[in-house]
Amino acid sequence: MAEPMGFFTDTTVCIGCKACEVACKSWNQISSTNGGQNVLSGDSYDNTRKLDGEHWRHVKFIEQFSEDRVSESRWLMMSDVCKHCVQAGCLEVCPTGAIIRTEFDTVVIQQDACIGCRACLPACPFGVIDINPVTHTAQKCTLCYDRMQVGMTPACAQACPTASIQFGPLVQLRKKAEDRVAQLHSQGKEEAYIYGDEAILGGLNSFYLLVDNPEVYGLPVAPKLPSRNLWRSSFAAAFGAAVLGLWGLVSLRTRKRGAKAEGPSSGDGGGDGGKKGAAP
Amino acid sequence: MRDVLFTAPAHWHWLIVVYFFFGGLSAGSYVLGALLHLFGGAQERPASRLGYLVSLPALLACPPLLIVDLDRPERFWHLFLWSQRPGVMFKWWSPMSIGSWALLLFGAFSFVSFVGALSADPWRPSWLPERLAVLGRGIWGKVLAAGGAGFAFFIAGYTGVLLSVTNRPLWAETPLLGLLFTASAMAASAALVGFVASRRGGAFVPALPWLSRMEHAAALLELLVLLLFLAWLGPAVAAWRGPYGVLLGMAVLLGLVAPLALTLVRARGHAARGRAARGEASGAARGEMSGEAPGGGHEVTALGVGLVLAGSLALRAAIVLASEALGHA
Amino acid sequence: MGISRRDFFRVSTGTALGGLVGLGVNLAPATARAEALRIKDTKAHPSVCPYCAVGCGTVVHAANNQVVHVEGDVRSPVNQGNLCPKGAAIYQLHVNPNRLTKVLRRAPGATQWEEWDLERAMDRVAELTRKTRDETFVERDPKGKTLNHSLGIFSLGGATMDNEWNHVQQKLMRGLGVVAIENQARI
Amino acid sequence: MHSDCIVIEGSNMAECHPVAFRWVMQAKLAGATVIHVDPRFTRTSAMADIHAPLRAGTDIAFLGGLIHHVIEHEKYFKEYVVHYTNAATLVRDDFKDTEELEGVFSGLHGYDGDPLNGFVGQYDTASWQYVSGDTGTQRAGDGAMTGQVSQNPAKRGDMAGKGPEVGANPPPQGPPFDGMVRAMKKPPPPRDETLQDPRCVFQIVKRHFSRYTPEMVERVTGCPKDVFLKVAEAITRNSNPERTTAFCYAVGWTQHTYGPQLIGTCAMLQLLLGNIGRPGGGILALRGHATIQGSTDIPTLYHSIHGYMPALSTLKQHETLADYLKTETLPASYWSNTPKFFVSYLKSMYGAAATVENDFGYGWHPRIAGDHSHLPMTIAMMEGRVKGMFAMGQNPAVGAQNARLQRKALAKLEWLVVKDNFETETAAFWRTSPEVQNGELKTEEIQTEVFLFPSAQVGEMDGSFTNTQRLVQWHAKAADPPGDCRSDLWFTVHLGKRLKAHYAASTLPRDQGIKHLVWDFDADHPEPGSRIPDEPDARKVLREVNGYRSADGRHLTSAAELKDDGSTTCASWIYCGIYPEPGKNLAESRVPDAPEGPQTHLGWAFAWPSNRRTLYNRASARPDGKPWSERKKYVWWDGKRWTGHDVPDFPLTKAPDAPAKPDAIGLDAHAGTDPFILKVDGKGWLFAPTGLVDGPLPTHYEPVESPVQNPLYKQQTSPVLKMWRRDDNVIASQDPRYPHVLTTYRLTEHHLSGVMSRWLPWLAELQPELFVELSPELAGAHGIDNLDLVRIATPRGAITAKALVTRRMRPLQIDGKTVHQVGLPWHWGYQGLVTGEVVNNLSALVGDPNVSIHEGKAFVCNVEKA
Repeated sequence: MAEPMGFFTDTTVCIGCKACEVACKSWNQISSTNGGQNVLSGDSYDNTRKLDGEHWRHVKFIEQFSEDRVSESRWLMMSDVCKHCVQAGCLEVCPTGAIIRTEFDTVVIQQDACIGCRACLPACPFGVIDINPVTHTAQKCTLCYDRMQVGMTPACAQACPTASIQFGPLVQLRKKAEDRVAQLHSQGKEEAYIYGDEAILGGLNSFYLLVDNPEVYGLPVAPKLPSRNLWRSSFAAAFGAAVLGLWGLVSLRTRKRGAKAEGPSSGDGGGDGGKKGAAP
Repeated sequence: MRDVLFTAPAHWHWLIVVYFFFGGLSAGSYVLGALLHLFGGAQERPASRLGYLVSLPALLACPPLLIVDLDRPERFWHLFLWSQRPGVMFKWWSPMSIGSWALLLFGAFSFVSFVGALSADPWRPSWLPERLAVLGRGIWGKVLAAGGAGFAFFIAGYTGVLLSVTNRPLWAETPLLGLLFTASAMAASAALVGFVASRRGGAFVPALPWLSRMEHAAALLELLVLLLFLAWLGPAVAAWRGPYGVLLGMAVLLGLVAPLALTLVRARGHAARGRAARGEASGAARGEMSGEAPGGGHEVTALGVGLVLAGSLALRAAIVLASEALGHA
Repeated sequence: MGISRRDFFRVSTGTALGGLVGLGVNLAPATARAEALRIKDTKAHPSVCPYCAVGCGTVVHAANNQVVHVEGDVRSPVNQGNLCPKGAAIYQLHVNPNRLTKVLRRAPGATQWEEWDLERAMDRVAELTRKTRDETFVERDPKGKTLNHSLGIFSLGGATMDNEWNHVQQKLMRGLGVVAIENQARI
Repeated sequence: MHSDCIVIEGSNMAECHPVAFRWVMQAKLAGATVIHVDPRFTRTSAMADIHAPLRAGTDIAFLGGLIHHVIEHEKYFKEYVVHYTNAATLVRDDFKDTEELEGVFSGLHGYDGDPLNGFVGQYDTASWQYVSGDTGTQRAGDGAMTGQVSQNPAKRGDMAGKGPEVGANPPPQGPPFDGMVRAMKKPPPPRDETLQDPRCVFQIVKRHFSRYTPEMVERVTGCPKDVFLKVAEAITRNSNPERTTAFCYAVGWTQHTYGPQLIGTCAMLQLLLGNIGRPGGGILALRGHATIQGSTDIPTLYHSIHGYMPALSTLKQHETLADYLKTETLPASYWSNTPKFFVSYLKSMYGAAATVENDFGYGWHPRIAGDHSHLPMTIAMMEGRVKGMFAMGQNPAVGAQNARLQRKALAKLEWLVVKDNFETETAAFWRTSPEVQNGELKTEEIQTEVFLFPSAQVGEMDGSFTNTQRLVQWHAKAADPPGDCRSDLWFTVHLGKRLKAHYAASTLPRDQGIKHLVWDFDADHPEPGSRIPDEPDARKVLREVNGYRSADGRHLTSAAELKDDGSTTCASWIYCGIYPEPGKNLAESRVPDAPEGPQTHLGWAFAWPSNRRTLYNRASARPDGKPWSERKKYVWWDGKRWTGHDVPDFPLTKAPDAPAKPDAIGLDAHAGTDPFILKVDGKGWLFAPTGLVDGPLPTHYEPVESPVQNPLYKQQTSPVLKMWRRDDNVIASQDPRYPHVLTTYRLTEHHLSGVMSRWLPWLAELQPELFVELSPELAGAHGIDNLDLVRIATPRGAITAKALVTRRMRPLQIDGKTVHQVGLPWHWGYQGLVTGEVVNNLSALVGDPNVSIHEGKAFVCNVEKA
């Protein structure tokens, strides 16, 4: 197996230019929202709104300004992408084996296998996957699997003008990220931290340097695998089945006993008629 | 903000809701048939067969719904076979994979039981050999019923588990949906089978009281689980502010409260009339003359089954669609 | 310390799930798959981004007289493979269903375009240019100073074209006597 | 990247030049301070250490404040200022500053020329001259014809220093012209290197900016005093032998009625701080089009011909070749070679027909007679004086000022040829423009014959672009264009062939220019596999630009080979050397430095002149030739010659202690300590005696449209700006109906008028609709919510846009009064995948007097909920 590869996205140097979004589309030949005829969102400069089947990269814009523009004036930007989780929810639930883990430890949806059942969409803790309206299959970032196989940098990382998106072997990226956090801390920016270390789903192969809470960037604080619910939900269902099954059994038995004990009563008169009717 | 709100909806809409509904009916009917078959007496055999007879038609609605809902329907077979190499595709930890297989296998059970039941039914079509009734008889029939009931319970519950094994709001926030859907399926099926039995009357009547009790038990369980579910969700129930809340209200009022109340009222009326009848001379004749169905107040009216079925559908719709509307839609 | 937490996670997930699988599903952590590279059979042509004046180096991949892909040139000291969103969209300048491929001509007073043959249109433009130039040419100003110019024709544009075009355009215009030559450099 | 402090002002660099911004971010990661001075909080501000807000159009006050701070606190780089600038040079006694004349300089009088030129006044610049060399004959107003458009301040005034140097000695009339140039030589002006003489430039500058205090800066610009002082502290801390500060600007500075003066203010500041010609210093102009530099060098601009030589003009002494050369040659400085450049240019025009006897065809060459730039030509079109128009890759129906007037002017044309990739707003003005929609124009009544030629795109043709750092890069043809799409070169070359055929037999004198025009660009062999066999050879064009020996066609290798006797043919002396031999087109060169190399990448493409990457880099060494510091080492004297990381911009063997030769011409007239080789005195100019028609020093004037009275002077606006007073070009200032400042700008996701972006789905979806940025304070006052439709009105018109209410916009306190700013990106039009109203419907036709650059950034407006 090749070395695990990934992205380190340093949001403190992201200028929100969206080159990553377009470079991704250009390489992967992805269509645009309504053929490009989109509508203004009114949410800062974000008009593509989210990661989905047509947007494998998405830049978020977060305006943080106090009324006086002095005590707080920040415009945070972040290029979001599939996290290529070490423990991947999408990979778990995919019923066709279309989603695979590659030799680079990345997660890829094989387009020729996907049936568009959409099980992976709600499974992803980050809401990364959606159906592409042209291919009608589930799509997300492949970390440019095809480019990686020939030693090329993924399109977005290559295009990124400020090296906010860095690509490379994870071991090196983690080191770079640590150094960058240390540098920011030494400059008094204590709020800088890494999102996506091993505490999160065993490590995100695409991880981020953030300067505010994850929710501010639209990221879950403690993302979980969907399979956490598999056993407990199944047990609950089985419990229900058992209760009702037993109840059925018991009530059938008691009815028989009760019927014998009570004997024919006026109320069961009709029942007798039924019995007769059912007799062969 | 809850972590589940950062996830994407599955675009599972009415096709899936309706599938959940029919899947539940099919499974529940089969379970009822099997319970009557396995543990009931001879007088309940017709009603047992009725369960099987209801199960298969309800099940037949499911595969088209599911396949049509796929974005690449022509590839549905990837659920069962590897698409890129020979081999069977099965992932037991993927609810959808296991659900697909369960549906396939349950379909086989349901089909055989259906044929067996139909062959023994007064309405047997002439082209169907009567001897096929053997499929539902004897130890073979019992084994079939037991196996089928297992799969049926699975089908009834896995749809809820499927929703739970995600990261979506409302779905993945409790482990109760499998249980809730199981109970709901049983309640709705009991009402449906009870209704058909009531309509056909005669030999199908003796099972009515038990079906009624099953319905009430399941409905009560459903109500309890639903309350637990809502309590568990806590402030997240705010998701039902709006149109999906109306659906949920309908599910509770129409599907649970109204039928229970209706039954209660009728049972009281029946009991009162029973007392009155006992005080008079020819009670039985009186009872028959009064137009009372012969189920002892356990017969199911069109209104009753309509309410329960609508409630069951509304419950699934309320849960599926309310979650779909949340998160980064 | 031989095994990192990461590996541990993978192994534990793999065995917890994979160990119990009975029906031939391969849960091995990695599945390699040969991907077809879009630019495998193309020729790479060094190029430059046509948008702003930073001059980012690009590579245009083409095959069979068709542009297949455009991306930043990693060798370029200007951009080292980086591009902005516009540069990253160069491909759609070339391959775009909205692109015109025929000469359109609108007759005076007409409400519709009509498609014209390229050579015919060129002849017509040459004729119009000659006519207007000859009609508006002034050799001397009222004081007798040499003018040799025509102010009846205005040539606008150039900053988005090639240097070579700029040379021939200003040369042709000045050869004809057209002096109202402008481009976006003033904008 | 080598800077220690980077000030971005008049530019939204992160948004408009993201890839250039990478170097800023790399410098920042290496510890540099990044400052953004801008009316809006943009994506650039988001990355900056300091964002200094200011009112649109008040940058001269801000920069003037910095100059005041630097001089007042003696933070200037003394040794640099004394030796490398004209700070010590003495100016005439009769010069009067704005401090004395309430906001105007000495020499102001009314304008009496053609009203089409638009001037509201003009200066006689005689009193602005140095104590000697002050012939002062150049009339103000001619500046618009001589001033160049280049946004590169390093060249500011370069060409212009010429006028006053013209001597009266009788010159010889033919080549060689050296004697004539020598006869024009003047002695250098007197200097006071103690900088104490009240007539010296330094003292004049000090007095001029004496009232630009931090308090005044706050009053005028609205930038809080403490923020301004933080900026001042950062740039002075980072400007010394060890450290350098760079400025980056774009059209936020140029597009004002005092645009060139604004650049000049920055150039002054950078000279005072010693940041010109040094690594990590300088002033970077960020230009907006792929070859906007190339189209200025190879000028499709009316006022200049190749290599920044002024266009032949009836407004100057240009009647004969000798007249022209006498007027335009600077005896001292590199411009002493003008005769060689110009004669070689004429040879490129007329070839063998250009002979000594006919002054190399000088008489055939057309002359300009006024301002023929875009603004007055629009008026001329409106008046029916222009009959035909080529709009080549430009879209004035959206991109030009007062676009309504522009479109109505298009309807007056007899014919219009548009060449573009899509059906632009300009091409479709007769059918989909708002004027047609609202009935002002009727399609059936528009008599314009319109052609729309589909274009080849960059990957479909050979050619070169010159980037904003003068780097000429070739792009190779990768595929044929589809259908009838043709390269732009194909169009013009084939049009030229048709026209030349028409005039081939003419004997009329007026037709001799076109008849003899050298027009040999056909490819020797059609490209194999191409559908287009008659595609011209772009390299043949480049060869003509580069130059060759007239006799045998051998390529020239450098401008030093040029002759003034017709033996060399060269269109552009500054591009000479780009194509030194057949098969060796340096624009195609693609050899970057290795990672451990000097990172000047001399093997990657070609930077004019002579592949030099930093101009005036002699200034990166001390007067004695040693580097200012080890950290900022770039070009230095090694004892025998100049050497370093770049091609030295200096005579290679001229020692640092070489004295200026009093009788010499050219660079010999400069000393070994004079780095600014294109300047007549070899110095950087803190005071511009020539070259600018609106003052030798920058002065804060209010934009033509402003909500406030100029707090600094009685004079409200530039006294010599260009304005066309018409009913369809009404101006309002300090008008209560239009209380807010309106500024326009661009976004990363779109390109200019949107032709190259609004038709591309990938870009269209990113910014799909026109919006107007408003502060919550302003929006609240008008009851406007986010995404509401808003009507924005100026005296020229009104448009609607969706509101984007954001605290990134902030109200400012100007002279005690709250001023709101309204922001509009201007990329939209009525054609394309995504459309929107044309923001330039709101802008006005007003311009700067030097180069006719329009005002694009500061107007007044009103807003209301639509």
